[in-house]
Amino acid sequence: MTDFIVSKYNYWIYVLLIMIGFYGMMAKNNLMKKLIGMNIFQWSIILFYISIGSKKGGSVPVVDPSLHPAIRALDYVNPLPHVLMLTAIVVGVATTGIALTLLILIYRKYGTLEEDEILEALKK
Amino acid sequence: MMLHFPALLVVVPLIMSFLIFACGLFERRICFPLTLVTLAACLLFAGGSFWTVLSTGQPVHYHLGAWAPPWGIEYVVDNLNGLVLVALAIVALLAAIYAKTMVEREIPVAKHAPFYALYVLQATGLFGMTVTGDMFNLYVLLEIASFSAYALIGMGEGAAPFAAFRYMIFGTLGACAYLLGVGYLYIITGSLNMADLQQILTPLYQSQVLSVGFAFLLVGTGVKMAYFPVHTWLPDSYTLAPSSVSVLLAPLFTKVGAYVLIRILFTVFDPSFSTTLLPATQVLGWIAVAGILFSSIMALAQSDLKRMLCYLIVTEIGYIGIGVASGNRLGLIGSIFHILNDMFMMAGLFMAAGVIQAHFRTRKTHELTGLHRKMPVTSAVLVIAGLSVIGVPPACGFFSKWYLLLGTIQAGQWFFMGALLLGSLLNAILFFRIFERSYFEARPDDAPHLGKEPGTTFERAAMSELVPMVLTAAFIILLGLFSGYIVEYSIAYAVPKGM
Amino acid sequence: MNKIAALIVTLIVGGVLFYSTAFFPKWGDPKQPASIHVSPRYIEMTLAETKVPNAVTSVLADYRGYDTMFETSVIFTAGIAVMMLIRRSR
Amino acid sequence: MVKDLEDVVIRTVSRILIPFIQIYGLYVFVHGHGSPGGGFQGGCIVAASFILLAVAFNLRESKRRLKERTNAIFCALGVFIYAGTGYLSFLYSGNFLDYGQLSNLFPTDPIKARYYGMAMIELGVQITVMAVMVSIFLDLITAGKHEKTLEEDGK
Repeated sequence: MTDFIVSKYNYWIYVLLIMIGFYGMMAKNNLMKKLIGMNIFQWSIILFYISIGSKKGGSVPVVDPSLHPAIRALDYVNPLPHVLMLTAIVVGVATTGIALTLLILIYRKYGTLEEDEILEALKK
Repeated sequence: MMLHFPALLVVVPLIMSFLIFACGLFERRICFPLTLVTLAACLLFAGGSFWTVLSTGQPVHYHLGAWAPPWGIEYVVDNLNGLVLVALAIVALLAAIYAKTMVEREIPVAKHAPFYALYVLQATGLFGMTVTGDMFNLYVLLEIASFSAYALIGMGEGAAPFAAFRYMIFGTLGACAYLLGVGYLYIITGSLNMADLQQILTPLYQSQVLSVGFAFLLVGTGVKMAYFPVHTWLPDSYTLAPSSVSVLLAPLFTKVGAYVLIRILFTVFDPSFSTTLLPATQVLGWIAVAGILFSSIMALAQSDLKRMLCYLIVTEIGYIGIGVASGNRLGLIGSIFHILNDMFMMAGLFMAAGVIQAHFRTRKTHELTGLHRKMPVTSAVLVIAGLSVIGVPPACGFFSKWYLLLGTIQAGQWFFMGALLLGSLLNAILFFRIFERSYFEARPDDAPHLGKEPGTTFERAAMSELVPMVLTAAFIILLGLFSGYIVEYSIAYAVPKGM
Repeated sequence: MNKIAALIVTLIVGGVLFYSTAFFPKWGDPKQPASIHVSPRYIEMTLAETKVPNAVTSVLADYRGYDTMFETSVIFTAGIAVMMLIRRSR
Repeated sequence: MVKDLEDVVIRTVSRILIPFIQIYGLYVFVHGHGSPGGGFQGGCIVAASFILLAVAFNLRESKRRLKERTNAIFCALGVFIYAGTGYLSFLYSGNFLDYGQLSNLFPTDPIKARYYGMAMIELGVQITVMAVMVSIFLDLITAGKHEKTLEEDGK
């Protein structure tokens, strides 16, 4: 049983992070806290992808030019998830940038970031 | 030169958006002509690549960076996305022509450069999502289309930033669900290319990881498609968006989401997987039934014309869901054809709503009395598009609903058929209420004929607004008349063999 | 009220994720599908095909360079979106 | 009194540090091929130097160094370089972004041309990331009130 847990502890942690982020996005009333929950959610998916790419005994995917013909894929970590996650990180940054801008606009218009207060203001 | 068209279709608007932004900083007036030129070029590229598919009968494969598929990224244009691409290009061009006077009216002058750049980036995202053959590339294009949508909606009046923020929360949730689904497929196959995935996945259909990944892909696409339970972001954001933006987003974004759903259900996964192994299409169908009833009734309850049309979009997506859920050849033909028709129908309706709001200063349906005397062309377009949504023969809506009905009958799903008919009935009530007001109720003379500010003259709708509307109405009729050819020569080949 | 609904939904999603994680290949296993299907070519051929020792850069800029172009466009979109939304204009 | 002292310390230190941050950013960018680095990381580090400039000194100082308009142009320029190298391969009827065709342009064999193609790509990414990070930062901290110059010329 312990081997079952230890052999996949990266994946257990990523699931916990997703639950925290997901709860933060759904339940929080303050819009800024929703945004923080969204960031946790995005970064847990990045952790998931990166832990797919790891190999036991694999080193940094910078290939050693000296042993050019005899490069074995086993010695190096899988580079593809790292490339995909560079894109996901950039998307996360862009999301946070636009979300903060919208929050400033909302605060400029309603003077609050609490969702229920904004909904009251909308009803009037 | 023709063989580069699939890549040019996405890359030309991308590079033009940078040019539009850079030149717009110096000379604001150059933005609109550049946007028109770009979208016209996109129409040429989309038509050209679809023509090569039709003439050769083979899907067009385009290797980006000259790398073979599982390693590099590949573009695939076949009968399914060729049609969607051409319809996207036409509606995007018409929406751009329509947006000229709307942008002058709604968007401050200093913001024209970024606005038009985001407008073209939105089109780039939609084209890229439709034409790509790589799952992760589709995610990146999805994000480009979504970011430009959030920003464009945030430009609206009143509570638009708040609506845009809620749309962003939902949209990011959907995009992350899609990314998680791609991750689950990647962890058990190791590949990202759609064609490659289909080969590797067939022996793996029993694995639990695959079914959870499939569920995440469906949830992610469902959010982008505004499928029933996760559609709540749509009414607020498209109603409060500037009318030039809602004319571009409303008809196109959800339909590309529907196309992605069909691509996942029938190209990445074997049709038998989603119909027999997992009751996915059954679940989709029953949710669609609930969605159609709920959103039709909600549309009836709306007094705001634009918000009513937003609920109509959710109903149309429900019809597409039922076509997919019936899981047979006729149903799928119906849903693909409905994606095409709905782009033009919704474009016509939202254009009419935008002109009414701009010139009649009101969106309340009960204030639209005597519309046809003041704005004959707009009310004519509203009638044609409305009849098409209801499903009256000359217009295209009838033919796609006809195939959807045949699909449900063949599949023996009587509740699905019931939902289709009831939905059409509720749409009929919806539209005849408006037609009756605009045509048969005379406008009392004492009522300020301009709504809020009495005394201002009633300037006629500009030509740049009327021409695209008339063209859209013409396309609705043409699609209806030539529906036989469209289905026979193109959509029939889009349906996978297994169905 | 919606806090309880959100908690229930989170627990359901968490349960589904825990269930599917149980069937994942072992973490860091060199034989897992992700490490044997597509990526060996990136590592072994990166010097032969692109003369770039850093496999991540060669995949980023060459094999999947098209993704990175759109990634840079995402950054550009965010930049002009912020510039458009937040500027006050008369 | 204390406030002035504090300013003096921060300003002199940052005045010394900023050039070295920029050089380090370029170092990370240039060594993208051989070691972990590249356009994104280098761009962020150079952007950090401009942000330090804006934080340590006042906004007018940083706007004097990097004007609003040139920053917006840099945003578009970087991505334009990236897409432009993609278009170059169309000249030699190669697929989009196929650097092998660049060997007709550069006097090298197709494989080395890929090396140079990637360097041009990373340059485009570096410029855009640097410009966008600075522009988002300046927009967010001033909440949109500093854009006088862009306003008038926009007419």
